[in-house]
Amino acid sequence: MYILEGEGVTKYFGGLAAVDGVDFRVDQGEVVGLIGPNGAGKTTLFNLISATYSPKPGIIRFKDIDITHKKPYQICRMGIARTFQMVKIFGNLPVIENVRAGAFFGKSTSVSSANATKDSLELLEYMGLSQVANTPARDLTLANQKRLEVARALATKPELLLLDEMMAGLNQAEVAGAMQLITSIKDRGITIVMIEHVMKAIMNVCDRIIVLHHGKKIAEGTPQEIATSESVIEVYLGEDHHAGSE
Amino acid sequence: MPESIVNILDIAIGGLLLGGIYALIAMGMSLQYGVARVLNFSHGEFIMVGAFSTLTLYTVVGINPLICLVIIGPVIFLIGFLLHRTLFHQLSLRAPNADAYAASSILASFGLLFIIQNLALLGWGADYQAYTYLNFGVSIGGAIFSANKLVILGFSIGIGLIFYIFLARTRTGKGIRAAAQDPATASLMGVNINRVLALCFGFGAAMAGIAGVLYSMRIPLNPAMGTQYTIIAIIVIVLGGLGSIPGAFIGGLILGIIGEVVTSIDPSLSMAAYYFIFMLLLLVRPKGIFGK
Amino acid sequence: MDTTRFKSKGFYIPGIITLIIFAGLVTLPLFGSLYNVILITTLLMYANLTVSWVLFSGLTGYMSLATAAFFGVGIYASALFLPITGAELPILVVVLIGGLASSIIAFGAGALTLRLRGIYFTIFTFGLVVLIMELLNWWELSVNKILNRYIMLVDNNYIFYVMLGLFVLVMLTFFFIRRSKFGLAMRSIGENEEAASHMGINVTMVKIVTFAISAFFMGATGAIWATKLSYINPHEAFKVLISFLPVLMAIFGGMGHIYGPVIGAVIFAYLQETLQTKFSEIYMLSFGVVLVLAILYMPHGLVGLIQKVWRRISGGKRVHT
Amino acid sequence: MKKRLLIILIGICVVAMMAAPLIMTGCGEEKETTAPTTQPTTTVPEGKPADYYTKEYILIGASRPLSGANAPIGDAAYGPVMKMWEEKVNADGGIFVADYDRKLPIKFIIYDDATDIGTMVRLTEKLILEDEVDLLFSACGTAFISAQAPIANKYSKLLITAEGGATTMRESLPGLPYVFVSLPFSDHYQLPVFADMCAAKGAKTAYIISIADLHGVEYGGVANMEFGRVGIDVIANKSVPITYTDFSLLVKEAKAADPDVFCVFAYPPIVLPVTGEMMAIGFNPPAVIMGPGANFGFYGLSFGGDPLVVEGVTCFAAANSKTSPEFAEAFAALEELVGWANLDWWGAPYYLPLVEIIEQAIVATGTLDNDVLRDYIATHHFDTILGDTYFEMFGEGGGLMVKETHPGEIGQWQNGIVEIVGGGDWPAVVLTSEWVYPKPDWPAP
Amino acid sequence: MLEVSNLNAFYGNIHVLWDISFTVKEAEIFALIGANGAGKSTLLRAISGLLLPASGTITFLGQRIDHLSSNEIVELGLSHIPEGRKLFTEMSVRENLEMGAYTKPAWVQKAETLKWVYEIFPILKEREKQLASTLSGGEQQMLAMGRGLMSRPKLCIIDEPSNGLAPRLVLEVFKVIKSLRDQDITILLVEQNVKHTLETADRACVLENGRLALDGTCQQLLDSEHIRKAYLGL
Repeated sequence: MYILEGEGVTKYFGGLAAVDGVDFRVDQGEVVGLIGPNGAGKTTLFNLISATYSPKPGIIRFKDIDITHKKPYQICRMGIARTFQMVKIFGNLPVIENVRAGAFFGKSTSVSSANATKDSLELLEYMGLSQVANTPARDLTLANQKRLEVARALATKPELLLLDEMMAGLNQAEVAGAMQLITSIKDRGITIVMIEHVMKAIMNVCDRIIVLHHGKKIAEGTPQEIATSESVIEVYLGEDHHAGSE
Repeated sequence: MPESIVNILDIAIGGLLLGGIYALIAMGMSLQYGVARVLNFSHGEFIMVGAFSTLTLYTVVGINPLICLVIIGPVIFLIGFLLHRTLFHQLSLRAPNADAYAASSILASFGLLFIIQNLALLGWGADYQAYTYLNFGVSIGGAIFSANKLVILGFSIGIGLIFYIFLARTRTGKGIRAAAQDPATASLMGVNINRVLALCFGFGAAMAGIAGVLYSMRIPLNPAMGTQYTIIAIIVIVLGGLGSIPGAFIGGLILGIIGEVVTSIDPSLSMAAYYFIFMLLLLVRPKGIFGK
Repeated sequence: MDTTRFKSKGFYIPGIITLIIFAGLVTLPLFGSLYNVILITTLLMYANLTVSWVLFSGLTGYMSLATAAFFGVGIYASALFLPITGAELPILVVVLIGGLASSIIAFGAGALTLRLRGIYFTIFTFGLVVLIMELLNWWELSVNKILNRYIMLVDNNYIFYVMLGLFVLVMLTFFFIRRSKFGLAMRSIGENEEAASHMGINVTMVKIVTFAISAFFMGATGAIWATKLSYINPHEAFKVLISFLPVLMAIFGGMGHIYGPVIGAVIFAYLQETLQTKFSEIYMLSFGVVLVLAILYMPHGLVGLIQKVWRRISGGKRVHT
Repeated sequence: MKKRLLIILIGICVVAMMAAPLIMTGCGEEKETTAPTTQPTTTVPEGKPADYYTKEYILIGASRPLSGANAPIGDAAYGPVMKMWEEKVNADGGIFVADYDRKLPIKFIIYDDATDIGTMVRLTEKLILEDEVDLLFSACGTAFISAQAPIANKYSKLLITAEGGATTMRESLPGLPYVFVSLPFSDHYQLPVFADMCAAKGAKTAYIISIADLHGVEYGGVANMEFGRVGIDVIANKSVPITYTDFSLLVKEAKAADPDVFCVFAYPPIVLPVTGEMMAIGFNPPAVIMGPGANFGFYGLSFGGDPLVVEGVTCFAAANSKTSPEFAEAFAALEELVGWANLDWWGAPYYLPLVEIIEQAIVATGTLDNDVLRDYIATHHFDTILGDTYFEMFGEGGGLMVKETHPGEIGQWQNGIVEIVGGGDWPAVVLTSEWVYPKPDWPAP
Repeated sequence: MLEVSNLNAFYGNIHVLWDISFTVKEAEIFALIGANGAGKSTLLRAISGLLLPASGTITFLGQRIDHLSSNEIVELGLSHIPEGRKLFTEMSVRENLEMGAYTKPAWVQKAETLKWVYEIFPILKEREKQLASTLSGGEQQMLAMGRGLMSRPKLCIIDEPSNGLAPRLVLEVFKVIKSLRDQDITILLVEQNVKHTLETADRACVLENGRLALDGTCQQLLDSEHIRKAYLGL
């Protein structure tokens, strides 16, 4: 059983196919990277998995359950959490409330207020955000806002976590921290699918990489396979075989 | 001609004429919303001011209402321009985001409604006043329509066309269109956004004023009359797609025809029909008939 | 803002003040003049509408102009069930009916419209008021052939207590919702609806339920308010201005704090009364000017202003709010 | 810590807000109770009111639509009558009140209800409870009076109403002993008289447009009945929403129906455009009755500034300058105050006697006690501008100015003024001209 | 030509740019590179007047421009071709170009300029009457650049021109940029495509987390260990 599986997932905007017949499979416990040039359809694919849109045509299954026509909140309660390319934190709420919101609603079973608070404080500790627990989220640095988004997603106790460009805009040290974080989340037994442009992170963290281009899947494989794949180099890495940042 | 054809003509042409009035009322509001992003609830008050000014100029000074257009239009334009430069510009500076500006500008325009209405009350008094102009019948294919209505439709089309050409052809017009689509990029092209927004607010106000000048030939005036036209304008611009000027024009015509058809069936349902269509459209096609 | 929940000590003093105010209000008819009771009933009516409005719009960020519709439905409930002769239902039951009828309409309207965003939602709710009014007018005129309805006059003190009771209820609801899981969901929606839905919040359900709760209080307030009017018709029951006043009052008071809308409503309504009686010739003018100035210079309302002044006094140190 | 202080501050503000009115009234009450003690040397004579020495004027309160939709109505007729009376009485030194053994000038408190019933109700209670007015003058419009009447009644305040009358109000009068209605309304001899007039001229068909509110529904309904009584066939009875603005199609349909009598029971925003449209398309039925609105000077001036244009339009009207020398004087005075455009030949003749009735009742009873005044007005005849004026009482309830005091019911524009052309055959009726039927053509543009 | 010194800027409450200083010399291609979110676009917005800097100065042709509005800055001869093209999608290709010549001096000679732009981008002439929204991605980028040139700029800021373009088109775009430099138009280029950029530009600086990390000639940067590791993946 795959934890996540897509068959012929397609999404048109106007007349244009943003995602075009993509098949994908994600195993339990894997870290899968999703790469491709801007406009390749990576975020759209995330939006399809997390039910912002419904694929048409195409089927998406989560642990063998068809989730093609579910609503975002149902998807979340089933155990898929996500972050956003442009951070979408609740800026005017204190950091702790952001996480508590995730803790409260992420699961279909009801959570007591005390438990939600306890879990949230633990998560903030884990993410290194305890000092700013009562600060309005909008006052955090970008790196911390991104961590907060991850914390909020983790608060929903997901089995699958979708990370959308988590490293974008982070400096070297922060990228290193984020990579560590991803590894440690993986160690908690959470499967991760991540969109990322920072190649160093992708190459080091991912077990497997899927490459999208113009909405189509053009390659899939281990980081080594991808780094040497002719077609990937052609469209993405640059024609002279160097893994340049796009 | 057989009577039924005359009747259909009555409804069809009558609807167009009524629609011409609605279009005139709505175009200015559409412009103000489409470019300046102000849903101006005091729009009707500008109509009222235009109408009262005409009445005063015509009955006291003896200036022909059509000449009043040339006087009142620019004056109200200036008022609108300055209002945007001061009040709404300040609001936009203070608003943290577009939604906050939308809300605060609605409320400010509501405040303006009160202020203008009270000033009119102090200046012109509360009583009904009216005059009529060009109030004689003109026959179109056997159906008779009052001349002032034809004049209003003419001006409505004329103003719509002139403005359309202005937007399509002139430098400022293109600047306005660009600003409506993407203010930041337009300013990168050299468009002085603040000036263009104020211009548009002024043009919108002037159109309301002109609508008031023209419509005052037909209706009795009092300071509280504006609100119902604001509501009609809102219906029309939703019908035509918020912010679209051709939409407002055609939306006005469509509403006019709907109005005449419903009136011919049961006049007491006419206003309810307007609101019903308007809300149905909002649900089915919030972007309006012509929205993309 | 809501950090107080972790410091329960902070509740004593405001709690005591609230109790004192409450005690003062409960005993008002004993020591206040009858007109004071009437005036404060009016202020409470506005406070009820404003807090109900903030309950939905303030928290979720959807600006509703449907207040007059729900208020009017409440008024009409009274007109139907508390006629001047032959009223058979107890007043409190009618108040309940008014509230329920409003929330049913809100539930339906909400299910239809809450997918509209921003200005479209606002315009729709605005249209709802006039549509209900026109349809009702048509119905009364063509079907019932009754346009004017007389409502039983009720003792002013009784109205006051019902209004006060509703006020306490709406405040408690607001207070507990704000502090509850549900309130957190609403504020999440207000902050970022998309993120909220991806965190397991059933945004549609939360919005509709809140819309209905807020409409309940508006309707109930309308139902008891109607007994003061003694006579209504559709045009008088559904006044568009009633849709705008709570918005203005909430902004005037400031929505950042639970007391903001109450203070806004009370001061605003009192100001309105003063202007109408002391400067009746220029009532609208001064009202409009106050409105524009308030929007321009008090973006966070009276409470924001007080907080700002307070910060100045307390040595200019920044306080996180 | 600071947050807590802040909350306290806010709390104090709320308390202050709540307490402010209490303190203010507290002070007010104090002043009033201490007032007599400031004159310790004199005690109030037996049987005289407590403010025997301190009363400065007769306080009259009214909640009027100074702004909003009803402002034009409130500003046109009744307001000026009040103003005129105030000037006249005060120039004379006031009204002699026996209770005080001296003349007391009158003073008005007028609040703006902004054409809102809720506000009007509250302001009425403020006038009664807070300002303690001696007399309450009526609000404007049938709906508003309908709401005000039960309240005046509840506080035992005499309420002689002006701009409003309806069969529904008459129905509720038996339960409202303090309420007196002066303005005639649909079946109160206006439409019966008009129907008889039409029948006498041989009219066969009628077409009715009425506004979709209380006024329109009632007039439309009664007209239906009355035309039926005299054998006139009502072809259509169309009702239009208050906010509707274009009447071309309606007028055309009416024209196509070719009625003998065309009725428009609506307000000026409808009456004026309908008239304009009739002129434009040349719809000229033998009889055209319109109102309220056509009974004002401005109606005549609205179509090119010359009232000759509306020659032959019929309206509701009670009296004009020709009715009597008193009316000539009164209309001249009113014209000076508000201009010819705001003269009202229907309302003013009934508002003018109201103040006379009140004044005479005060002088006769020597008191401002509303119960005494009410009983006096209920049981006495008055000599007013209308002549012998009195109210028909409904059992223990309120009163309705009887038709016998009406100088006329129906008016018609003739030679630029409204002539009184119809009014039954009761004693007070003074017709100033013959009803012209069919009406002359509209003048060519 | 353009001098930025000690520039600080905020986005809401977030401090985005920290003490940025650099200069662009006449008739060169100066590149600004850095990761997504490093603050490049914010810097450009500050230069072209869309964002008011908190402190620091920006001088263009000897004139302080940090408190001018963007329309005034365009008139001085600084054109900003924004990221994501930002075309006026409801206008035709030609109208978009005309918008580029909105400033009064440029408007007068727009016919002439148009010819020149059509020479650089012949495809735009073919598409003249089409709505901008109907163009392909590459054509849209060309239109955006053409529009930016219509104001006859002395300095052209180009933000992420290769974004979302196929490799063949990327090369094309860089060729055009070089040819502009050869026509004495100074270019301030912002790119994520570090390799291409450094091969095209004369000098460059690197923005990291809102701070200037490195600057120098392109060759220096290409040789720098930091760049090779962080941006070229070598």
